[in-house]
Amino acid sequence: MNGQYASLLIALPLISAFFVPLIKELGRKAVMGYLVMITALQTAIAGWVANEVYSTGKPIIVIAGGWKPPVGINLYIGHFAALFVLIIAVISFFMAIFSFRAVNVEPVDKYAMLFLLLMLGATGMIATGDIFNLFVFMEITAISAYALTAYNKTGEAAEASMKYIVLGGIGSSFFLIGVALIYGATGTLNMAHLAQLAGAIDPTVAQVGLALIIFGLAVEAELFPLNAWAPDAYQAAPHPITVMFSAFVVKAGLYAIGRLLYLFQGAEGWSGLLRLLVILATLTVIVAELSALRQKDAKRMIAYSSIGQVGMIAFALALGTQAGVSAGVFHMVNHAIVKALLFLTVGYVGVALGGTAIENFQGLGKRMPLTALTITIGSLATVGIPLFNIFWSKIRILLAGVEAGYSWSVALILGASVVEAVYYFRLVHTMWFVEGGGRIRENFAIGVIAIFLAALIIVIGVYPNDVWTIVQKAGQDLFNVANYIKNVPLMGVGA
Amino acid sequence: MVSLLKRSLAIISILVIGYWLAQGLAGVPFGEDKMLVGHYYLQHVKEQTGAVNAVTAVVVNYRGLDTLGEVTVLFIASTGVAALLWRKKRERTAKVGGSPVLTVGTKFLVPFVMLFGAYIFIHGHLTPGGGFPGGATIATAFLLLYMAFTIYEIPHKAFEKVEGLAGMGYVLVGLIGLAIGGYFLFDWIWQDWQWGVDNIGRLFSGGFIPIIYTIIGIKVGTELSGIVDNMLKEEVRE
Amino acid sequence: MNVLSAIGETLVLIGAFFYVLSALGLIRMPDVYNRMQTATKSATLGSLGVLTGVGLWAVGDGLSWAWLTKSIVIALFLLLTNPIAAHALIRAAYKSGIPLWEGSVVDKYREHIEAKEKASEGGGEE
Amino acid sequence: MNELLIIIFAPLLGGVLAWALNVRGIRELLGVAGAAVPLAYLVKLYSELDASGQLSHSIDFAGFTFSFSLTHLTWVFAMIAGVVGLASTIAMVSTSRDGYEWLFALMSLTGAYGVFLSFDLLGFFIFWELMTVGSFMMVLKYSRSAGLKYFVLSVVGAFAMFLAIAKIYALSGSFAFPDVANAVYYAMGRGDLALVFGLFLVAFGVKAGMFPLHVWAPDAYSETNQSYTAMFSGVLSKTGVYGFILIYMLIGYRLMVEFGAFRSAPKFGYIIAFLGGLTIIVGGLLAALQEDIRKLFAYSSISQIGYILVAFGVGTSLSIEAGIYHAISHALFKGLFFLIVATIIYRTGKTTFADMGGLAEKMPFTFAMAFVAILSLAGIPPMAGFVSKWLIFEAVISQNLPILGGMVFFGSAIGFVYLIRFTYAVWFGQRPTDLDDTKDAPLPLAVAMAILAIPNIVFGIAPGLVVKELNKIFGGEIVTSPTLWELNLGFGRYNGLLILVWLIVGLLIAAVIYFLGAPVRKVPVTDTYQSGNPVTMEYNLTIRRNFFLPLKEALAFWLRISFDKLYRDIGAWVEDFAEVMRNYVYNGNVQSYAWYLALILLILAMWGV
Amino acid sequence: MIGVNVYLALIAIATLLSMYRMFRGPTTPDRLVAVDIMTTITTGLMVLFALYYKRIIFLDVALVYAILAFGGVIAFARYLEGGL
Amino acid sequence: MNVPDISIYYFGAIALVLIGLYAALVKKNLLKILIGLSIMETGVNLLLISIGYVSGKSAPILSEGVGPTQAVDPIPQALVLTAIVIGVATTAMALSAVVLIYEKYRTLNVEEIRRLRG
Amino acid sequence: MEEASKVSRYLYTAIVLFLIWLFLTASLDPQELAIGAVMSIVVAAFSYELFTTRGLGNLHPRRVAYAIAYIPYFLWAMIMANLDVAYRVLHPKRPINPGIVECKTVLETGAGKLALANSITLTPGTITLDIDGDKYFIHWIDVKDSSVEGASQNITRPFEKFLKVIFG
Ligand code: NA
Ligand code: NA
Repeated sequence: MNGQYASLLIALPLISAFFVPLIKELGRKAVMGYLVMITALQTAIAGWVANEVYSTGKPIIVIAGGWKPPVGINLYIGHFAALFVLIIAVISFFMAIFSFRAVNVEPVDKYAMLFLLLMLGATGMIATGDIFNLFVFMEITAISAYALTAYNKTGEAAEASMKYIVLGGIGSSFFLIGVALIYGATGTLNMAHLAQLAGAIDPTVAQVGLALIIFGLAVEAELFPLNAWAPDAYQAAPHPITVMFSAFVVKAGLYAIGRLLYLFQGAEGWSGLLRLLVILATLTVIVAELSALRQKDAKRMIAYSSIGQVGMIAFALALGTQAGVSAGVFHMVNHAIVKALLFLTVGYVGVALGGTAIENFQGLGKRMPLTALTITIGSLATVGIPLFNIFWSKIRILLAGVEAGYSWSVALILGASVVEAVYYFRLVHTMWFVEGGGRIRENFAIGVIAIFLAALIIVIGVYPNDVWTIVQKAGQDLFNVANYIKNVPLMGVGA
Repeated sequence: MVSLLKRSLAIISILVIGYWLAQGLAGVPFGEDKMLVGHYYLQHVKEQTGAVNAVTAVVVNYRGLDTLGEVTVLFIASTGVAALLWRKKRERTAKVGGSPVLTVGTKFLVPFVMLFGAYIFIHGHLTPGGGFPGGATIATAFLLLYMAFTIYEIPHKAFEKVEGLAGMGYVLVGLIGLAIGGYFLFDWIWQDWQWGVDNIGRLFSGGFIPIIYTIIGIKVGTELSGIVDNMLKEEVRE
Repeated sequence: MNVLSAIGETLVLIGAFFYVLSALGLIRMPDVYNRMQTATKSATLGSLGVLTGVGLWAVGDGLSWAWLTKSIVIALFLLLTNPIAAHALIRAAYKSGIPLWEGSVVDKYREHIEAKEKASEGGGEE
Repeated sequence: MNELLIIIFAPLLGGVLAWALNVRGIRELLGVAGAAVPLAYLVKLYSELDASGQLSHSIDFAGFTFSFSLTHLTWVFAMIAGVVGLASTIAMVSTSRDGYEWLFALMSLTGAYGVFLSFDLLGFFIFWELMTVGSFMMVLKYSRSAGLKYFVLSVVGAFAMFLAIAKIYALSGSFAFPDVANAVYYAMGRGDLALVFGLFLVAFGVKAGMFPLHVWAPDAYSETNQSYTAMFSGVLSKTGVYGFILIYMLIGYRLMVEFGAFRSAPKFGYIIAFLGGLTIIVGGLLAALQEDIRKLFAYSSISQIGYILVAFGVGTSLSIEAGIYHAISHALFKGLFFLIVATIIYRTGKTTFADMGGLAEKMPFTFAMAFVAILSLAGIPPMAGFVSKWLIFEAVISQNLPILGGMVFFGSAIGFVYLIRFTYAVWFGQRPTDLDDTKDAPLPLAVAMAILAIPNIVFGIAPGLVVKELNKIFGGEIVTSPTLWELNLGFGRYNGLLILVWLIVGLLIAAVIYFLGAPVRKVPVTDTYQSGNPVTMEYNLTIRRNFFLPLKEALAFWLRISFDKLYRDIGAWVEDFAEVMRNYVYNGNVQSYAWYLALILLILAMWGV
Repeated sequence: MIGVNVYLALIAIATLLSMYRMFRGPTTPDRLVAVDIMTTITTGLMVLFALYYKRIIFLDVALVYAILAFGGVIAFARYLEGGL
Repeated sequence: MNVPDISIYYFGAIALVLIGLYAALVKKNLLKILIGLSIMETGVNLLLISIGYVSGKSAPILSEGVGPTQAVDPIPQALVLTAIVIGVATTAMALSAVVLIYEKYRTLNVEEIRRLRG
Repeated sequence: MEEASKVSRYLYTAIVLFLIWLFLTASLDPQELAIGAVMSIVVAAFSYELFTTRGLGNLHPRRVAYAIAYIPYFLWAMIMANLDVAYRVLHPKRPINPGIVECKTVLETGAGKLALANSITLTPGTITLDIDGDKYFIHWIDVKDSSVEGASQNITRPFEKFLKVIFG
């Protein structure tokens, strides 16, 4: 099959979202079923694309409109994008199933549309090879995220959404200023082309432009202190959406930071920016973990934990080494799985027991044993215990950190990890060793998903080799800019 | 006091930030020709897309994916607004009816405004118009109806469906391009069928631009009207 | 330079003059009602002048007739909408409680509204 | 599959199966098998090891190379794990009730094997973590606070170790011990070296229970299945001890070169030794003050580890060999003690002295085991404990380190103090009436105790057995052993057999006197006499209650200095700080958040221009 | 005769004057009237610009502007009197 | 410290951005903050357009005698079209969030809209 | 008030729209004409019910003639109005005497009322403030007669002659 058909990754969610108004009269079940079906289809396409990329070893360059870059916009579905598009699709598929049980607030047809478009946005962000197109997809992601954050229509939801909008709005404005500067200096928007020209950009323009671009993305990537919107949004959003936020929306932002950072590594002021990012990332980890420590709401607690992990990924990506990038990508994958599991199960507890306050978790081990077990697995994995997937990526990140000369930062991150260990310890203890209420029947489908994710955590934890091979390739994709430029069929324009 | 401090801090901050931005901007002097890809567009736009308006060619052809995204963004906004303001039962918030001057005036204006909206998106490849301003103009017609008549409501269901169909239409055009020309959003009408090649500068040219702009115009018109509709209603509690 | 352009330019000149006049009225009149009085009229006439003027001038300079027809469409549009807008604004001003200028001599509208309110109250009691 | 990997993973496999099947009977069988298989393999590999000197294996996994190696040194430590682990799991047949305990107990055993057999730092770290997790889960089930304390300190230790490992890795690009030692020796800077040493000290100190990082141990050792505690204290703490040997192996030379020696001990070793001495004293004193037998042995265990640290710190071949010997005997007698405690609790349900007494009569076998353990711990010949303590004492004295010598000596004295109380209060004297129908140890516990008691005696009588193995580690005659019974240090000798003979003679005489002497008269519990004062419960200084209260009062000032409390305060401070910080940073006001953005822009502006 | 730029300047002055009222107020309707007048004048300005650059395409822009501005003014007016 | 030499258009664009930012930093009323955001967006759009401008050249519509060499850069204009629509969409979303907030909190003061914190 | 047939109304709307299209494009290019026709027809379909009640009846020659005659009349009035404005604005003393008066109209159709109201607004010193049935409330910058009859005579009558015929 022609590689151009990878554009279905964009086309399918779009056309399906547009189709929803035509079936909304069929009722909630039909809409939700439709959502499951489309996400399954998307998973199939993403699977095909990933297989294509990994078996040929070459990226798929989707050329929109048949206009060769840099004249037209291209999608670059390399090892990274192929992997993450698949993750996005799979997680979305699971969350579509979860939505059946978790989303009862009307209007579900709107929910389904926004859901699909959130998925689309993240997919596009990861796939695109054009910096302004990245902005467009970022806004698709962000605006659907704004809407979904407020979807429950409570005061808190609206408040969270508003904070997200204000911060996201400021961020995207400055991002665009950065794009404007870089465009003004180069006359092109294509990423590969920009990478070619990066070294020749006027130093001041490069510094300011790149800093602004990274600043804008850092808001989406939840770097401290630009992440103040995140805990609120995570807490207020419908549970499946929280999963998507943590599993891939923030990852898309992180990816964008990583991608642009390395594309512009020829530009002036680059290493200074890296250093600043390392500092911010370290602070992100510390502040987030400390903030999670005494939370009374499990969902918010895990939200902070997620931010902490994100900080760690950002740290890895900002190290400027191949080892760091690969480790960061590995952590992205692992964190997507683990946090998907945690938010799924915690959200499910919220649905089943009417809230995610920590008290609701008392005696969960007896009340909802499967859920409690999977939460436990997720918690242990997050803490970074051996035989769970995160362990491998975490040590790789920290090793890479020390290797890159950031021992102090690694020490601080380790210190924060102690804190993380403590609050997860409390959660686990509350679930298993505190008395709670009576037994509750657990939902079959959600149980299957949870078990699948938990099994994945352990399988990767026990046998990380294959995944490591894959993420190494994905990391290469991100780090090796020369290869990136080579792979994009740039046509000559102008002189 | 706090407020004064805050204001002063804010002013100092924005001055520093502004100074920094200005430093960056000094590196891309105003009025200087900074085009690289832009030159290519200007040189080739007519023969490659059939559009006289290079901006349109960029919007619909060269950077069509952006525009598809842009359409999507607006769709998200309309959906999001509808989702947030959704209530079991809602009706118009208006308390005071419009005067006969306004109502009659609106009746006269609406057809004209609609026609002009259509004019704008149909001529998008020739003039500065396009789907978005055209759609916005059409939405203005509906806005006027809302202003004049306190009980007026757009036909929601039909509008939603039209909105969805238009969006699907856009993607379908892209997919037809994929099927015919091998690329998503490929302008097969111009590049494969070469319709209107001897018509450049006249209406029947520009490949699929008029089609896409018509779709966008309809979509934007219905979407913005939908947003207006949602904003002008409130919950009725029983 | 021909007759059409000359007429056109004259019209533009007149129109520009009325624009300025309109703005002056906006500044000089004592309250919103009187500002509206003066500004709307001259702005509309100014537009008529400038628009048809530009149309004629362009045609006179050898540009296409479309200049004239389009200008006329815009001019007609403004001719229709400006008074409507002015009317809507003055009504809004009145209904939002902006008092008439202290030098005003009569307010029939107030009497009318009060009478109407009384009538509807009476109707409610029946 | 490679035998080393079987040794390491057999327990975990057994544990996972036991947990998954969770059928009574099969569960126990699987669990014990999981602990027995490695032991069997260790025994089997003995001759191979003797022939080749080192058995190695390495695998590529997760993008890293993991090496495993069985050397004479690791064989000894693995054997400790094998024997004590087996005894402990057999005892668990009696005391454990669910699959959960089997899983995590055996997981920790796998961890311990992994730690001992790993020949690279990463594998070492991973198994270390695995071991910690397993043991932590065992504690968590019994007590939240003990679990949390253990957990936090372990995590701190593990992270310290990780940071050190990362530092080394950044330098050497490899985790393998030989590469590491090389890289450290040739390339590590002074500051990094000191840092790595400090980090290792913390990491291994926590696990070994070194003062002042010991605070987790008393709670954790007592708040879990006591059969498991045998393994916990007997095996797991030895991984910490083993870690100190690793310090010598990996960075010792460089440390010596860089920081030199104080007196005859290397300076860095003196730190270890001094902390070890403090550990002896603090552990011993606190052991004496306990009213709960579990706690008593927990502190006692800490105190005994102190000996090992002192020995390692002195840093001569002799002292290290002595330390390893003590590691062996400590595992044996402390494991035995905890099994005895397990038996007592299993049969009586009591844990404090106040509730016990006169059990010797009801539990003769257990008492006999206790007798062996007491002698061994107290360092009375001809038990293993005597030999190792004697070696340590000789090693310290021979290096002219009087302060350390004094500490070691004090430790022995205080050991007597608490052992006397245990001996009398539990086994002799008045028996509370509710203990009247107490039965002796159940079979599994009895077998388990026997497994540990026998080598206690054998290694005391025939120290040559041990010394022969230990000499192989150093590749020379560190301690000469003319016969199996004899040890010769050049400046001191020991003959286990001779002492045994004398002991038997002595016992015979004592027996004669006992049977010829006055008959024993039974008195009621209330028939006590104390300086004419009525006995109140508050100041009841019978041997079962507050026996060492005067000591406690004398030490009141020092007891107020509690590292436990210090850590708690730090924890509380961190929590309060976290709370204040998050309420301040995430204050809910979107405008503040906008200011954060502006702040970052400002920083970028300052940074860039 | 005089030339387009002079008219442009004249109209620009008118725009600025109406802007004064917009900022000055004092009431909301005052500002709105100013905005209304300003948009009308700006429409004229755009048309004149079209002539200045000799580009008819700007006439379309002017008409769109006039339509949107009218819609906006009406919306504000209706808002003021509670007609939304 | 040398004063950067930038054109009045850039200056205006930056000024708009900063005024918007100032509103977001200082104004307590949520709507005013959102207006600030809109002003920022406008500034950014103006900046984009200004960057594409080439002195003495005309709109890139190649009719009425304007050839490829007489036109300004069409790309920024296309980008701005997109950016404007995105701005509108954001504003619409923000306004509906504000409607919800006002419904639940009965205030638009950002200092009182902070149920989610810590 | 008679309502014309749907066809008549529809055709009228389409014709007017097509005329506007012609003005907008000012082109006789068959492509433009074709699309213009299509668009007029489509838009008319949506809007004819709003746009007219009388349909083709609006094109009665008498009405058209009056309408054409009204243009200069109205323009004249408007220019007068502006001179009046100029006088009041530029006069240093700002000679005004404002107030709201009531007028009555004989016009019945909405279109007629709108035309009247707009005419009033654009001519000397008056702005339509509100309409209620046949009552016009007018802000008059220089009130000369505050009675209904007097005001009507002054303000509405002059236009009604024409508008009555054009719009009915
Ligand atoms: Na266009
Ligand atoms: Na107007």
